[in-house]
Amino acid sequence: MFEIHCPYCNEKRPEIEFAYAGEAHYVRPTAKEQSEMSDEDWSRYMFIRDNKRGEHAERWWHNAGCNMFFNAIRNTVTDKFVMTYKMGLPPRTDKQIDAARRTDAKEKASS
Amino acid sequence: MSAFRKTGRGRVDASKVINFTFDGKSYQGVQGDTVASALLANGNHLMGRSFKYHRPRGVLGAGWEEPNALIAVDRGKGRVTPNVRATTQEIYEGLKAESQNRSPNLKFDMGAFNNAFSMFFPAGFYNKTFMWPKSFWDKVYEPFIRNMAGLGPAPDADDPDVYASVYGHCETLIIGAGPAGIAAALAAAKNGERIILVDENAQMGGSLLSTPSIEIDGKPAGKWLETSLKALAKAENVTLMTRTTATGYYHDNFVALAERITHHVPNAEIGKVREALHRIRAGKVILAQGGIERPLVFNGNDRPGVMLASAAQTYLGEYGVAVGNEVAVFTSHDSAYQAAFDVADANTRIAAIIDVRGTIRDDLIMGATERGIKVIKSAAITKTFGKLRVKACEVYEPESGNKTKLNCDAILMSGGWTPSLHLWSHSKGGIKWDADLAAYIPDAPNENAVCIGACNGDFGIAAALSAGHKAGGGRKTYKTNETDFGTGLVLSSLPSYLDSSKQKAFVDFQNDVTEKDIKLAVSEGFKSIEHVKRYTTNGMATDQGKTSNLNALEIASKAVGKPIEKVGLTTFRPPYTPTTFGTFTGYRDNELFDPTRKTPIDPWAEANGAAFEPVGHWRRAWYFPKEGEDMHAAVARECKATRDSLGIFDASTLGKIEVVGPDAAKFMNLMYTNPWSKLPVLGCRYGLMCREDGYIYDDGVVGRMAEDRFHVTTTTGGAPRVYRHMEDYLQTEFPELDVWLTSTTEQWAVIAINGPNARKLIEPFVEGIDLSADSFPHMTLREGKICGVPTRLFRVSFTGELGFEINVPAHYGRMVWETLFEEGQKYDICPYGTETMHVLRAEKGFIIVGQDTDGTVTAHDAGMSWAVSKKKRDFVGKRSLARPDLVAEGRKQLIGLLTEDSKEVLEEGAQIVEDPNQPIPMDMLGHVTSSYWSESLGRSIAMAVVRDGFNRMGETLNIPMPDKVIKAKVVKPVFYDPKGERLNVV
Amino acid sequence: MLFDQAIDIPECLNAEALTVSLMGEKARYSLRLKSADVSAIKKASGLKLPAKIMGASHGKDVTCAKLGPDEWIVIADPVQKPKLDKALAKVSKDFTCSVTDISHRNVGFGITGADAAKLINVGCPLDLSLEKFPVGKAVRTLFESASILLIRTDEQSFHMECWRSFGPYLRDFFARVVTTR
Amino acid sequence: MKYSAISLFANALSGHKKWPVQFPDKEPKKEYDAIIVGGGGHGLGAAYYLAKRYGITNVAVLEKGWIGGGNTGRNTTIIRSNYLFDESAAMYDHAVDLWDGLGQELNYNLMFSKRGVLMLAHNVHDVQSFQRHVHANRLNGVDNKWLSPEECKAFCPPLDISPHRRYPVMGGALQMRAGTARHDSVAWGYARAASKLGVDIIQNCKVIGIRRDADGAVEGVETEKGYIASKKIGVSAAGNTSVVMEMAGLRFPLESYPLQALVSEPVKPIMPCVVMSNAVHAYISQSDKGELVIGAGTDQYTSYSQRGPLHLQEHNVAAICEIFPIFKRQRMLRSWGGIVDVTPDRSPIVGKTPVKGLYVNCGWGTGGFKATPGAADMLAYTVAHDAPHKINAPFNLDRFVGGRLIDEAAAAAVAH
Repeated sequence: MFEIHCPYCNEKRPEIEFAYAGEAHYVRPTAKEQSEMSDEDWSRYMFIRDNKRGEHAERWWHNAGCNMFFNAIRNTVTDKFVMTYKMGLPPRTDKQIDAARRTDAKEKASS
Repeated sequence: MSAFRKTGRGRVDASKVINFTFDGKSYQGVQGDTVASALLANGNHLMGRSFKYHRPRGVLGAGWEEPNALIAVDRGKGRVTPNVRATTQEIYEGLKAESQNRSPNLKFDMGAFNNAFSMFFPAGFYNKTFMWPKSFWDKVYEPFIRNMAGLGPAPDADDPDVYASVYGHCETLIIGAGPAGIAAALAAAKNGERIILVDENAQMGGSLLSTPSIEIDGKPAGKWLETSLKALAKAENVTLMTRTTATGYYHDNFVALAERITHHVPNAEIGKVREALHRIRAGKVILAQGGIERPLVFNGNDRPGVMLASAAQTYLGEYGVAVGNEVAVFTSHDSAYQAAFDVADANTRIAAIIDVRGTIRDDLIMGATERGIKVIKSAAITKTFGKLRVKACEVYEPESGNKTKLNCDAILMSGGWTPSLHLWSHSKGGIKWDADLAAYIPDAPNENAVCIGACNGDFGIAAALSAGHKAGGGRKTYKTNETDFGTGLVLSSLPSYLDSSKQKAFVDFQNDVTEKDIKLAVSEGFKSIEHVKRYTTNGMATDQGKTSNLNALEIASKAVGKPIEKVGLTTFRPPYTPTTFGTFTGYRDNELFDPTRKTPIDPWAEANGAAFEPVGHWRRAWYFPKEGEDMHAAVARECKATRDSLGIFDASTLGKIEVVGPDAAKFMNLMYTNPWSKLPVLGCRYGLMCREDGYIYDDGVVGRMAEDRFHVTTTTGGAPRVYRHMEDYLQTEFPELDVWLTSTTEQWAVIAINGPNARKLIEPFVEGIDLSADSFPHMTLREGKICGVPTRLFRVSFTGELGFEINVPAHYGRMVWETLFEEGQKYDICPYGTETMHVLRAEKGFIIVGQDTDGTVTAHDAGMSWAVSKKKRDFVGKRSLARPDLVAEGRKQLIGLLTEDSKEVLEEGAQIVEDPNQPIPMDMLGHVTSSYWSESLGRSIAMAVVRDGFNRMGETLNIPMPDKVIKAKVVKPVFYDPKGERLNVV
Repeated sequence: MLFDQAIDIPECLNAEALTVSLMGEKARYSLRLKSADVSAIKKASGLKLPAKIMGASHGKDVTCAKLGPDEWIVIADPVQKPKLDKALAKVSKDFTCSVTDISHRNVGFGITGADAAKLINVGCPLDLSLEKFPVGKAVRTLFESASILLIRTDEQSFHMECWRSFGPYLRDFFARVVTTR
Repeated sequence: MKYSAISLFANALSGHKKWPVQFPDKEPKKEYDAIIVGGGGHGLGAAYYLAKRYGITNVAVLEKGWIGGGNTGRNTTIIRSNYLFDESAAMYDHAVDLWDGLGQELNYNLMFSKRGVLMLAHNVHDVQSFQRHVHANRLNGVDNKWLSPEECKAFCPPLDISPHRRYPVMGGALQMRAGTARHDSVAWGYARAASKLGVDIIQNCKVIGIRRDADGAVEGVETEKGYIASKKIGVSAAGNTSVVMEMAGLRFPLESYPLQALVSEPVKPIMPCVVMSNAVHAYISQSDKGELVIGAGTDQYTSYSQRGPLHLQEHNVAAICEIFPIFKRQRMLRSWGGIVDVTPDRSPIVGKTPVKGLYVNCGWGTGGFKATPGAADMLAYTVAHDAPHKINAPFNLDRFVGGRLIDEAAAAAVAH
């Protein structure tokens, strides 16, 4: 069972308090865009996902906790969370992710 | 005192005699014995039969690695535990043990005929035969194989024992209380943080328990152990757990500990916890699991009496039991010498030490000479003699070609040591091959964990102690008087003059996998260890290869001609040792497996004889049978009573969500297909919800309490997912909206009153609401009081009758229900359940989401286009409703069906076709979604989804049943009071 | 029987080292507020709304806990209800927020005694040591299959709430633990 | 060498030293008429059928690890075809037809055991849903019959049907032709038979790129063992399909989830059949060796780690003990994880892709093993004809655009 750092509670909480909510940063087309977009594009929005092998931007819901949705970078091969960040923040850059990875490693070393 | 018990040796209490039985025969052991040590003390080595060939077997080891000595422990009906290792089962007064996988008995086992024909059952033999004639597989071969299958007895009754599971936390979890683990705990204890030290055995101490001669910093090992454990027991921040196995190491230092609480207790009480699962989140994990000695793979190495050298050392040192009178030692590793010396010092004759190696450390030779032990160098055992117990062995010296027969009643073997990396491997820690040790050892960690002592390849007690102290944050280095643990030579095959095909050299003892099986697998092209393992079943027995994996790997890599790293290592997965299902279940059985949610009115329903049905986590009153009524009779009565006068129904399980905020209407517009902006305050509207795929997801009546406040209802089962669906969109797609959601499902008890007399019933109890038809029209709501408590009173109807849904604060629900029920006697009020509710709504053609729709039906398919706003620019699902296949002709559409024979009630789920005589597979137009006997109409009615249904009005379709074909006419799905006049009775 | 929570507490849950009691009637409100308004609303309502998430305040028979970044729960003695109804009605009129009466949605248990934390840890995965879960901490979390609100009111006592229909499940769970150990 | 009791006897006399290699480990040729990526049961089967049924024998199977090391060797070996929709029923029933007698055809005993699969209903809604299945199956020619609780008990004695359980048994749907098979043997049997027909089975040969010509059609694959040319590439890579498709610039409607399974210690025979329960999310059977084989649903998050969480194992076991309290004292011996690729409608994608010469067989989710021969045959047919067979035609990619989904789970719907 993972320990997931909730960016709103700002503490680590057990996985069972959370629900996985799919790939992050998927923006729903506006009404206008929807009316103009092809069926192909629409199905892409609905169904096509990265399903990345490696570091994956995804959403989690702290439903049995503070009830907030948030974003996370998790490595789908090691299952390690690199970082979590609040809903509405832009996608993390490689630089930010790398920094998070390093601080995480530091914490490990110090403990 | 039994023959092989050595007075003054071991840690057992010889003064406390304990009686137990094995296969019905009475034995005596002493306090502290295991079944294995007690049987050995009685000179009994034969304890089991192997899986495939049913070969007689004695103990191989003295602990959890044991593959041979499996017994069933019988505590009575439902309390028989199969496949227990005799080496780990502590004896208690009256213990009843049975051997396994033999018939009629252990000494004479019919199954052993497999052994006689073993040459025909090599690895993977089953792939190659049992194919002809085909029909024989089902009728002859498989039944035969299945009857041979299995080790221990299958359960004969439910297990009456109870189990527990709890969560725990600590800064440091130390697994294994041998010298390394204890030293780590001693050091770590100082910083005051929470420490848990666990050991799978009854006593902490590990190897120290069996090496009394060792001195640590000048103190006898026993004394050091005692004082150390005392100190730890005193420390408040330290928790000591014995008889507790760390079975699995999961993400982020989450470790499962299985504690055996009553396995060693005589007549353990039923109803008290037998085993407990401790789910521990640890800051740091220190693995001190030790190592496991490796058997030597030689012809006849499975004869009872042949065992690991360290096991004999343990039986002597810990239990004071000699494993024989005349013992031969066969080794390729220095450590066996110390074992031999211990045994010799206990006045057991050592027939000889047979060492595969040519050069041997002087101090070992000296130690042997001092004790008058003959050491035969560069030699190997090539045969063993004896049936149910080894009598002698043949020693072969390749250089001279000499073969000598050596009498012995036990053979101690040592092929070196394997660090226990099981939990390390669970944690996905890296491993690397150590050529000197000829074993895998830990590499980079994946979690905050460290391996110490033997499981890190640091053998010897002093090394373990010092490594432990370091891991615990200390820097003490310990000194002992132990003889250097030394090194060994790992050989995939030992010198022999025999043709390999003539040998029975076992690698996996329980599964009867021999050296030649592994070579066969490789020669047939199975070159990865995963393949070898699966093809030969090596390492897949209940000991999970603890003694066989590395030997198999050695043999395979030689046969493949690749270094071991290239052949790979099978990864370990939880559990470390077999773990009781009950332990994983914990408290969660029956009523605690899942909550059964009950409404405030449920106790009344129960008291009034309701039959219940489970819906989601809820239990709902299904119908209220009177004396001698079946469901159909009860439902018919309930329907009639409601339509004729008055029915009362508990609708409390309906999901409720309070949607509040200035943007509430905007949000509702996005979540539901209907328009909401123009719904007046205190107005109600039926709402239909889709997901982005455009299919019907949920529905329910929504009341507008205020400009900025909606009282949303959902289906009973749908409540949680509808709430999630809304929160998800609100937080991730529409965060700019000022609106909040609060689940109020359980705030309100909901009492539905239906029937011509509904208004008359509630009138006297209602305060502050004008109930007259004009000022309180259908599909509106009011706030006021009923029976003296606040209410949200909805005038809605799911039955077609005049109806009210009375929402009152839940804890008042029962009071209001009982008050109205009492008053209702005037009108022959009738409580009804979900089944009647379904019939009444079906008569009106109202759908049940999940029954009449199934996740592939759109609002248009359901004939509810009226509920889909054409004006709204956006709502969830709008775009998908425009996809080609969702607007295509000939979609399945919801219609009504009337059977030609009005008495005929269709089966729900029955399939509908045009031509009942067409060949199978038939072209199915759709299926019956709802079907009931309608008492009010005096005939059956049904709803169905049918391809192009709307254009088939009046058509007669066929429903082919196994025994007949039923004809039914397609009609509009409104069967009762199509004009809806009954809503308006005054 | 006017007020009925339909939960009885068995004898076994009334012991020296561990007592589980069912709380009587309470007034409960769920508040969803914009952070900018919180201080003003505190003034307007007189409620001691904690500023820190997972914080709780205990006034005279009124408890306020912050469960989410914009979510508070108010649990009060029923005598306070008329007053609170009035105050909060005004709040929801004057501010952009959500106030919802959930008085009857929940039931509350008092769990006290040396074994209180141990009992809760049977089904609650959180670390309940005083360092990690000090007096005054309030969280929404889980007890096995039930979503609970957990407030530490004292070193050895907790206030646990759950939705009404989960009450008997928790009660049965507690009883099973106590009677089988 | 033909496998039989006789050959077994003969080899025994020669000390089993003369058994030939079952599937020689080949080095790749420069070019093949067709390449199958993925050496599981599906991929090996596809290669076999290409050679056996569709006359294309110059075929290579490329496996990044060891054949049968993926989901083929990690599943609970359940075989059934009592699916609701015509499309699914046709696909899975084609598979079941092929399962029957496959051991003889391959001359490799797969231990296909028609012990019956019993799906339990625990509430009124389950009953409605399963009866709908039974009716639909009957008219589709798929055997599936409805049993009362007492009949369920009679068919599976260890089952607890007492009404006071948390999830009482209200009946069940039984398919008799369904059952289990020895999973590894399926891969090995196909591999051996395919090699015999000239197929090259190349292990430890990871595909790292897909080469396409000017018109975008595939012309070969880059692998750890170098470039291999072929104008037809069939991908059958289960959980890794997304990764391989990415190499051809295709993004697929797939997500890969971990799936847990476990076995108990072997005990004497007690479970006569396979039992599944959707309501508690668990299924169980007993292997020929005596182990209770237990499976459940997928984890909630996507992952390639094959590392299962404790709380899921707890739930799987608790769920089984809820319907089989008699097993509570048995012990878990081994647990493991697989990676299953799941489509939006949880039905597979078998057919052509937008890239010429690139074919795919994926998205089987938790249902892959039972479909092995059928899926393999359909992939082979599509590769051979550059067009789908009528059985796999509905399982195309376009359905996600048009909206004609095949959603068995949605049709099973949800409690009201």
